[in-house]
Amino acid sequence: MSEIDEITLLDAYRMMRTIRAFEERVHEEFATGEIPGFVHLYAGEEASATGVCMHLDARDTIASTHRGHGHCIAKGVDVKAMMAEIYGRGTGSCRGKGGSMHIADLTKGMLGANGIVGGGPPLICGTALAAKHEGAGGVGVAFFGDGASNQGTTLESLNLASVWNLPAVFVAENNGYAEATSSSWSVACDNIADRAAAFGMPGVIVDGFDFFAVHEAAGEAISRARRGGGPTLIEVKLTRYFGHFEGDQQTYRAGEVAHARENLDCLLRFRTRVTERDLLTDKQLDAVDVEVDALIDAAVAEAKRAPRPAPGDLATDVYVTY
Amino acid sequence: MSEIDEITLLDAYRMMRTIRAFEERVHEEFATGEIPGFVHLYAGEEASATGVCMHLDARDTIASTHRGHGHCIAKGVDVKAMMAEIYGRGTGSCRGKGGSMHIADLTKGMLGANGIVGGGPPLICGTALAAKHEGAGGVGVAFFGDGASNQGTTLESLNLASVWNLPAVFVAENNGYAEATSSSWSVACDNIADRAAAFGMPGVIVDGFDFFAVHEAAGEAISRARRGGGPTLIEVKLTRYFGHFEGDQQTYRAGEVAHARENLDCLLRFRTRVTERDLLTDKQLDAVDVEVDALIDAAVAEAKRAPRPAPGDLATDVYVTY
Amino acid sequence: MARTISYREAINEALAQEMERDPRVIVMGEDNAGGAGSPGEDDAWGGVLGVTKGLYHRFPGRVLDTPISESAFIGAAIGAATRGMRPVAELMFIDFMGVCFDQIFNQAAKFRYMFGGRAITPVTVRTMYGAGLRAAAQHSQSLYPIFTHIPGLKVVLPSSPYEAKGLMIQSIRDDDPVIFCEHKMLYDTVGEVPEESYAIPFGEAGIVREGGDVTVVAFGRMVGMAEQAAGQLAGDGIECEVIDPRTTSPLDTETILESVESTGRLVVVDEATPRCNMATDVCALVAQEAFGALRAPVQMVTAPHAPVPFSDALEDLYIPDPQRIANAVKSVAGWKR
Amino acid sequence: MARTISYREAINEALAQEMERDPRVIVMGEDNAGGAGSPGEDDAWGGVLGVTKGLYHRFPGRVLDTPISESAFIGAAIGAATRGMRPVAELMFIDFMGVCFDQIFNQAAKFRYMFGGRAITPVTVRTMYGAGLRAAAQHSQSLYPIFTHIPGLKVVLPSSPYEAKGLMIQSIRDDDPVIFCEHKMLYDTVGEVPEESYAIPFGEAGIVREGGDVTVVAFGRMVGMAEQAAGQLAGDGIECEVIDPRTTSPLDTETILESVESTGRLVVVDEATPRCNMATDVCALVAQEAFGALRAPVQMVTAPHAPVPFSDALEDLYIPDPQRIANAVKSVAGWKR
Ligand SMILES: Cc1ncc(C[n+]2csc(CCOP(=O)(O)OP(=O)(O)O)c2C)c(N)n1
Ligand SMILES: Cc1ncc(C[n+]2csc(CCOP(=O)(O)OP(=O)(O)O)c2C)c(N)n1
Ligand SMILES: [Mg+2]
Ligand SMILES: [Mg+2]
Repeated sequence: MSEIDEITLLDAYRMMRTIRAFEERVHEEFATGEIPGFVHLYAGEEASATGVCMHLDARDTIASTHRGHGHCIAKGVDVKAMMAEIYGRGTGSCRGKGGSMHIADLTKGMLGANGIVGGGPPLICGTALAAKHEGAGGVGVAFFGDGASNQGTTLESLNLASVWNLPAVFVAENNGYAEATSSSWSVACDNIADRAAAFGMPGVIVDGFDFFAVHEAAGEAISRARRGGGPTLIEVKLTRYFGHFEGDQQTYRAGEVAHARENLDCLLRFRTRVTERDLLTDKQLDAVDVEVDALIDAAVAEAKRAPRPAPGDLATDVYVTY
Repeated sequence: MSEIDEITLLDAYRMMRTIRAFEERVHEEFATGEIPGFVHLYAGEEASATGVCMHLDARDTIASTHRGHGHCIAKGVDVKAMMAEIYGRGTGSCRGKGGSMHIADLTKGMLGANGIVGGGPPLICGTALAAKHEGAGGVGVAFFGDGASNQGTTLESLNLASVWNLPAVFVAENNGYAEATSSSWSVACDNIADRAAAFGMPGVIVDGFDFFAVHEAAGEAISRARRGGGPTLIEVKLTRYFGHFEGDQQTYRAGEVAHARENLDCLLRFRTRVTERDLLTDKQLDAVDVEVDALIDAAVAEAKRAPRPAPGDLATDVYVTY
Repeated sequence: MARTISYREAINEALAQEMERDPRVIVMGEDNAGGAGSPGEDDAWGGVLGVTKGLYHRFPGRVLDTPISESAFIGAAIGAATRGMRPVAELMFIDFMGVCFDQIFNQAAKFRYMFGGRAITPVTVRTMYGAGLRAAAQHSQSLYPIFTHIPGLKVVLPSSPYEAKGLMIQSIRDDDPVIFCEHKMLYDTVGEVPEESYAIPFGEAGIVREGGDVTVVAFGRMVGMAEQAAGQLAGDGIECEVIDPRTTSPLDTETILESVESTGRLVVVDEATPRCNMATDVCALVAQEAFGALRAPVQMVTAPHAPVPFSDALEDLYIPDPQRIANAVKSVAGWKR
Repeated sequence: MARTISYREAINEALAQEMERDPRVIVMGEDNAGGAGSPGEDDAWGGVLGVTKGLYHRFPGRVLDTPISESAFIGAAIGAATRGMRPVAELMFIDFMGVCFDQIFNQAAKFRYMFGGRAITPVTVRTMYGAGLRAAAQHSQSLYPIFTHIPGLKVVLPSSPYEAKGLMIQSIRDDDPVIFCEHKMLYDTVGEVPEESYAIPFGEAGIVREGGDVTVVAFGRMVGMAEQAAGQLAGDGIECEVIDPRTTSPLDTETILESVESTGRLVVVDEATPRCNMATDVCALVAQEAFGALRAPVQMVTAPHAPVPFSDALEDLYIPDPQRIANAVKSVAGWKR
């Protein structure tokens, strides 16, 4: 932990805090009825996206899931454009055509949230392949959930990545549930990380409430991938703070969330750790909070004011040429 | 081995010998140009289908692959109807509509050869589920190849079988190749059996040239399944004697086949073992050979004489009612 | 006795009645039993939109949860069907067909033919289709033309609670594989539904409105849109015959052709994208079989050749609506060579 | 300079020339490199029917073998395409689409739209379709109508070696995802093909025979069948205009409509099964857009609504042939109200 410098620590905190504030705010705004569609929030899982993406740069790509806001923010997608997208506005990341489940920014190496469970891992085999051909040390990271770890497309991607010796990292975010189905039931082995051996790659388990643990494990996997050492499967154990999607009453897991929020929360733990060890001050962190909250306020305000897509956009952007 | 009685041993020999004679004969007949389509021969792998299917009865089901003749014969599908099917005749198992890649007999619990790699394992989850609901101790067995062990549909079926605690057995027949692609390259772990752990089930490796080894391992897995103990993955290591399909020149594996035929052949090993231990006599076995050869001769002769399907059959059998 | 219930309730009731009647009927899908047994949860989810809710406790051991592995569990439903069960598997959104299509179209659909008529596979795949929920490109498609294309499948598109119940009962009893397509925007629509069990036969269209000027064939949710358009048009003196085929495979070609023989004019309304869809299917049928009666160009009212957009501003334009249908009807009603 | 080469060789040459020209082009598929490096094998397989043979040693590191996991490697091709590569992935038989369709239709096809126009995905999926090889129900389908249905995909059906080369070159250079459908029965057909590199634009039909009596639109292998039929019919005094659209998406509607405007008669020949296929697509188009010109019912010549049978006795009946096409043409040529 001592190797992480002050600026990096502040960046990490800002990233996690931005995700949290973004998600808490979308949760509130959704309740007003103004945000349409299916929205899956990432609050509680911030240390995962952040711990991984802090290691990534312009060479690198990530693929995400239906629960994609955190990954997008961590990979540098513009927060205001994201908010506008969630509101279905023409100023959104996808000009209002994608929505929460499809926020993407290819210029940032962010291949998209994905409405298909298990949709991302195959794509990351491809971006990792492209990175390998390019030879500049780029890596591809696929984020996916415990539920997705049972999908054949995910499993066969692990094998392909290994066979092709790709610079890829597979991050299984095990938040205990796929919708209302418990991962302890749906995943037939003890840990998702145990599946790594079936595909000839190392498997690692990390505490997803601990930024530092994620950061360290991801750092190792990513640098091995950059060096040509092949893929890794990292299982991050964590909890989502909201329902599967907005509207889910969560009757299936009474109490769990409150416990996690109070005792395990990644932001709280980060703050305690960095202030106790005098790496950052509460004042520094509070300043970030203020900055972030202002950014989110502005993002919401601008999104609400932004125009909807024009009728003429309906059937454009289907092809480059047709 | 001593538990296997004489009649069972003779049956096993007859089964293996029937498969061998069938396949050698199809190989010859294919060369004459009279057999149409893609034909994948099972010669060399007889101990696998036989060692497994000797344990099965009318409650039980199997699903097979493109290389399905051996599994069909071992599950009791009529050999003459099979041959007629391969010739595309109206008297065939599928009345000439299926051909080599789709021979089936649901009345025998044989769910079909299958032209789709990885097509069988999901289906066997279903027959095993039906058997479980029926409660009569039936099991489902999915045979598949090393190539198929990389297909997502196969992998996710292992998980489902485990999660549902199904009376299922997964038999991975690792003959070293998927077409011309070596399994040592395409399977990212050392043994396919290693994948069992990823899905919470036991994994076993057996020598596929040794009927007794297969028989024992399959017996354990099947009786555990019958008792409600859940699925098993068995990897059977073996070699196919002919090309991937008829017509394949096999330039990619010079010498391997001759070595296997001379030193490992399951029929030769079976004969040596049962005669050395005085379980069966050469005379008994020779009598089976004569019987089997006559059966195959008759099957080919009848197939050649049999009528093709009638034009009116073209669009029948699509639905039960429409 | 009929009472007013929703489309969702109608499907649920059909499932319950068939499960009651026939022990071979089982139900499976993601979160069909999800959450059951947890503290705080007194029922299972009954699927993401609750269509199978209430069945879990009522039919112990016959409502199965599944991991997210559609090939495996849809395949399992198919395999179980070959062994005499009558499984109803939920493919949550029809958009997810891409991860399990092989089991549906190469396995279930082809067994009977490939095996020379020696198989029956009475599986029902329930699935949710259609736009309108702001669910964007991967959760809003109307992919039934793809299933309709495949020989060996039957494809069902109930347009009302009454149809939903009767067609679901028929689907379960039918000996062929059935793709039962539920429109997500119809779940909360209500209508009169008999309490008793009844089956609506496949391949028999409903004539939801009679009229002599223009034949309007509409599918699923579009039936209601077409009825609205017909209502408006009646005010303008144009009488539409609105036909709801109920199933796209088999298709009741007779009712459609007969109607066109008398009206001479055809509009087909299909929520699917326009290429190789049901609109082309019905128009081509009529142009081949009833050309002599046609007195105007056929008209297709469909979604554009584009994925479903997220923004409400675009999605509302994407879905065929009564206005576009009325315009199409007017253009053929007034057509002169 | 043109010489006579086969359809297989034409595709191979197109791949080689594009790989030469553009280092971003890579090729992948099952056994594309299979067997390479084994003792006794001096080349790689180049795919199961050898279409990519010879490329492995010529372009080191750019011809990739794949495990049997179509979702993963087709998805990988798509992912690589988003990063500037121009991958050509082989889906061995089009029948196998069912295990990887999601990556094609929900990912590649929709990226551009879902991402608001901010993506290009220049991937080419080469795949083998069609009946005739006695390969039965799971290896003989003509599933291009399904791909044509999907907005965001381009679908290519070369009918000759000349088209195969030019359309493959265009496919690789095209910035959209392309499904390139090779008919397995055409691999050994030969024809004149220029040695130089050339691209045939998409959406521009070829008029392979001019004629004023009946418009015959045929796809892929059916183009040759239609030409044969047209040859026979010319003897009977019926002149067909045979149109080869080359691509089903985009479709050159203009050429088709113009032809029907002049002939007033249309026959469409499609090897696919009859529901929601290209025959319905083209017939519906014409019945909507050129109704005023139509002087007879449209006719569709297709496979039956059945899986492809194994036995040669049935398969030969299954595939549309010149005789059936000629009969259809005659029925519309002689049609009287
Ligand atoms: C192929 C497919 N099947 C099912 C779904 C519906 N679905 C969306 S999210 C989800 C649960 C995913 O669980 P997990 O992978 O654990 O991710 P989490 O939601 O917990 O982040 C399901 C079943 C889908 N989108 N795609
Ligand atoms: C989904 C799918 N992909 C590819 C193929 C083509 N194919 C048929 S058999 C085969 C090799 C199978 O290898 P393996 O599973 O090891 O079985 P084996 O042939 O060795 O018995 C391939 C690639 C197919 N039939 N289905
Ligand atoms: Mg989860
Ligand atoms: Mg093999």
